[in-house]
Amino acid sequence: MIKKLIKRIAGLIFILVILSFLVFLLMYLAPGDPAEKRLTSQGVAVTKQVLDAERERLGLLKPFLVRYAEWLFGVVRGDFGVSFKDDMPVAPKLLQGLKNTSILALSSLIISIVISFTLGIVSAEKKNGIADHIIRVFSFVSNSLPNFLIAVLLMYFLCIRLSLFPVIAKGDFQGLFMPVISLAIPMTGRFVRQMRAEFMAQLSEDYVTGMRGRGVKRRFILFNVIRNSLGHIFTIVALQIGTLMGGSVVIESIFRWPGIGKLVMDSITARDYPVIMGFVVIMGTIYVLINQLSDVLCHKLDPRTRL
Amino acid sequence: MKKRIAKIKIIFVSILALLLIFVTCFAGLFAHNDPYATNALAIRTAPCLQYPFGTDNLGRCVFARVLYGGRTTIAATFLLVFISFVIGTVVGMIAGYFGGLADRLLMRFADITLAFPQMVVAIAVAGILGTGMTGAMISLGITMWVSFARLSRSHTLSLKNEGYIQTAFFAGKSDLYIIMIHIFPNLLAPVFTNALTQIGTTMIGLSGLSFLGLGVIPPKAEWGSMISEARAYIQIAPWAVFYPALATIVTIIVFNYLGDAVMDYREA
Amino acid sequence: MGNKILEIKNLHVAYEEKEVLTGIDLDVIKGEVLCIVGESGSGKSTLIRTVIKDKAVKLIDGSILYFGQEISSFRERDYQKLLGTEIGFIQQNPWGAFNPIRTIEAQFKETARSHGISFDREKLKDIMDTLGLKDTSKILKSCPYELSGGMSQRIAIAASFYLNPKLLFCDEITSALDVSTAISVCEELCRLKNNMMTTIVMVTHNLGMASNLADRIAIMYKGEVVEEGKTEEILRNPQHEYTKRLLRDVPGLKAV
Amino acid sequence: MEHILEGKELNKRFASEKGDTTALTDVSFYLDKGEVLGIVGESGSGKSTLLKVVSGMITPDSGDLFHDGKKYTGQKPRKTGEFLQVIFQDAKSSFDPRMPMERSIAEAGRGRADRALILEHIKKVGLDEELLSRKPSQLSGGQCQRMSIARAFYSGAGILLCDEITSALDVSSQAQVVKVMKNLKNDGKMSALFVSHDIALVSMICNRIMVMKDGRCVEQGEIGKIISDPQHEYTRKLIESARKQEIVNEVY
Repeated sequence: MIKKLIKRIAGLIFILVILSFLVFLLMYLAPGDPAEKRLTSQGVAVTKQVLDAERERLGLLKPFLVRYAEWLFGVVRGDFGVSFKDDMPVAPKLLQGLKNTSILALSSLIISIVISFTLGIVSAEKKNGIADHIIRVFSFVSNSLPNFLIAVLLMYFLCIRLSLFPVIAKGDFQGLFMPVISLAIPMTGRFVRQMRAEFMAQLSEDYVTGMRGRGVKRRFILFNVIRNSLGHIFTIVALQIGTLMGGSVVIESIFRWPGIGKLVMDSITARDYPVIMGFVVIMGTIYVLINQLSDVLCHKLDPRTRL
Repeated sequence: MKKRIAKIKIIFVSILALLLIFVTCFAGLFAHNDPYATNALAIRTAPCLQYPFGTDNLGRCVFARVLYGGRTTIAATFLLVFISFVIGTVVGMIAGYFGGLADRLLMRFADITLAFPQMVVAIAVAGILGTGMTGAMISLGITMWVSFARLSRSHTLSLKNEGYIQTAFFAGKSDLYIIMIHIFPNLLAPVFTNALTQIGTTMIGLSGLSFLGLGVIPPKAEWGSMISEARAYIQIAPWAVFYPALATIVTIIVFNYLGDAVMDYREA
Repeated sequence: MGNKILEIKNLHVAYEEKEVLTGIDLDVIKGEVLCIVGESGSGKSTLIRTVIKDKAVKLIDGSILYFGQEISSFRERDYQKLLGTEIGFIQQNPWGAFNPIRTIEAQFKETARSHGISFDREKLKDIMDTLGLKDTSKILKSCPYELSGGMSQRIAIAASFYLNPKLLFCDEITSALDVSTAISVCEELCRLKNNMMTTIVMVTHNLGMASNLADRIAIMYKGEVVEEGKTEEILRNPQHEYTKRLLRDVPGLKAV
Repeated sequence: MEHILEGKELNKRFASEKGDTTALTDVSFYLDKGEVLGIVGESGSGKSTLLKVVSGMITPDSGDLFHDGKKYTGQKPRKTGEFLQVIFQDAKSSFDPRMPMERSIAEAGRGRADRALILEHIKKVGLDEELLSRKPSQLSGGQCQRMSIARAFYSGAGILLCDEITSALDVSSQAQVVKVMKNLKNDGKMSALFVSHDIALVSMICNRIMVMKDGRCVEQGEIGKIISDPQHEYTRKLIESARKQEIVNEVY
């Protein structure tokens, strides 16, 4: 067991290194010169001399592998480098952004899970009933809505038409409401579908028939069904974290929420490579860790699944 | 019975889907205005006879832009799904059938790509590549073909254990024959169903990237970027947001429903 | 006769929108072992599922009387109390009786609580002994997925008898087991049946096994009972063509 | 005379989660022309593994296989298919669901196309020519299984390896398959290994049987002798179980 975990973690580190290398390589090959971007944004007249000096200063003239190695060693020590845009260290920026993003992401995740868990059980237990049909239509439609659309439409109706909320989000509850809802709606749609399917699969297992045949009370049967679904539900949630991360980039940009997603969008326009790299590595690490954790949890909850 | 209902559903939604494709493909037949012609005299005009969906803040016809934009979105989605489908199926089939080094390489690569959130990678890659729709497609394609490869690999593995494949071995048939005559036709249906269900997701992804400014390069019409542009003056001209939004929602719903219907049919 | 425990009259039943049982008339007499023999698709399992009111099964017409009382007249809650304590049910899948990933003890307790009785370890131990299950406390602590098929099926039988039902339905309970295990499970089942005065309805495709166990046999074919009667009569003097064919087709030990 | 098929001291181990499991330990057997050898055992006895080893689907760790005295250890199904054919438990999945039966059967012909021969074999297994244009889903399990016997014969291979070929079938379909096997055996053209868990069934078809348990052969010999006088305790148990599943009837 412990041996397996160590093996897994080693594999993860390997995967992270490979991915960061690929992203680094891509940046190296991609068009667009950060030095030039920076100079023009500062209003400096760009001449060959100034440009070269700036490139030298940013370390862009060193060979590719040296740059990557330097960056990698930095990251291991928790140093994500210095922003090309304003010469500030990247790590605190990312951390601050991550904090804000977590507030947003966790709130919408919790709301989604609570709603979809309930709806999923109701829907699966009363299969083909009225409630089931309504829930299915709801989950199908909300699953088909891109979150940027929900955000824009919510903004129009709630902020402009009804003036219930401010257009630009502040860090308070009011400001949190709309971004959270925009993220939660499509996610809830997906969760409901998957959880319903999982509950239905459990309900059609032989042990449910067996318990019914032995006259076990409905609430005990339901308890067993939920207990056995938990493992898969963790996996379902963990896999959605990725979509949530992508979605929060969009939502943060729309609502100007000072999270890591907005940070990375600003950095993309500025060709601020250290920030983009940091973003990819941090998001990747979180995602990978959560999925590993869910695997372990899944194995703990259902020992039949292999680790 | 269930199968019949599912079949009727499929036919119905397929007609809708074909209609959508037809309208956007032959946008010129339906839209009389040039989607790129600006008109300083008709800025932000409300929907009227000449501009059924109104105009945007450059005086361009929203109706024409929605139709032409649909062409961009739908064509890009289909192309991306198709390319991923072809590459993924072939690679997955070969890896699953022959096993060995090719298989291990594929699985390693799949592990790596799937270990990362798709949209995060896509945003980073599209942001770095920054070459319009192609960049957005590449950034989504990097991870998408892997899902096809994994699916067709797992189907190939289970098909390989079927009696008729084993019997074909005993009949002395070549690998190429077994792959082309037995494996490919039998794996096509499930992988194709997966392709159908991917269309909606891909559309959401592509228009999301465009919305962020990582997709098409303006002034090219595309729903996501149209919504993003018009968002700034939504108070004055909400139609410039609503109609592309409506088009996006309808299209995604139709294709998602098609995917669901086909899945129901196969399970019934 | 007043000793009918179950009367099935003109039963028409649909399973997943298809009519599977087309007019079944069958009585179960107190204290007997009735074997319902048929091949796949004959509707024999659907018959049992109708009695336990499985949700996938839909009653179209006819009636089932348990001690003279129509079972469809029971409310769901009352019938749930009846299942287990009055009418028991064991499935083909040996792991089908219990949640595979929870301990057997927890599930025994749930069963007992559902019927408002306390969990009596000694009583269970007696039953398990009869079934050849030695280490009761160890078994109670394990989860079904860790146990073999034969063991799991024995525990399922123990669970049924623990509630002491008057009527026990067994749906192909040995066909997922190895031959030698199947035989001993059958023998233990009979021993328990005699100890506890249970009536058993056993569904099987195996006419050979039925002939060894049954007091009476009912032959099912395409949704109908084509023949029923005392075991010896059916074997010695089959009336229906299908029964004759079935008797001829069962392989017997022969030296070529 | 050379045995048509012979295996000597076959061993096979599988690596699994809980360490190695032994599937076969020192199993030897022989099969003469025109003879049917039954291999009996319960689940996990290694009987199916033995069949896979003999057919070439898996290579034994040690031991040798001979066909007509010639060693063929390590040969893959493409090669072994020239003299032996396997018939699987799941008859339906033995045919490509998308192909009509005739095409599937013709495929086994190793390049030769002889419709008359196909028809002849179809008749021999008691099936109608009209079924050849159908797909496997339109046939019953028993019909499919007889089709696969016909296909095996059409391939020109003289040896059949049957892996629980009736255990997924109903009693009446099983009886038909058994009848076909008996007829073919009486023709004298078929040599076969017949793997089954049902000793009664095996006794109806085979000349000799081999009883397997935990990857070992516990007893081997003439069927009549083994049934009337089993030496090994496990064999005795199997026979006793089978007796208890026989129809108790004086008339039959």
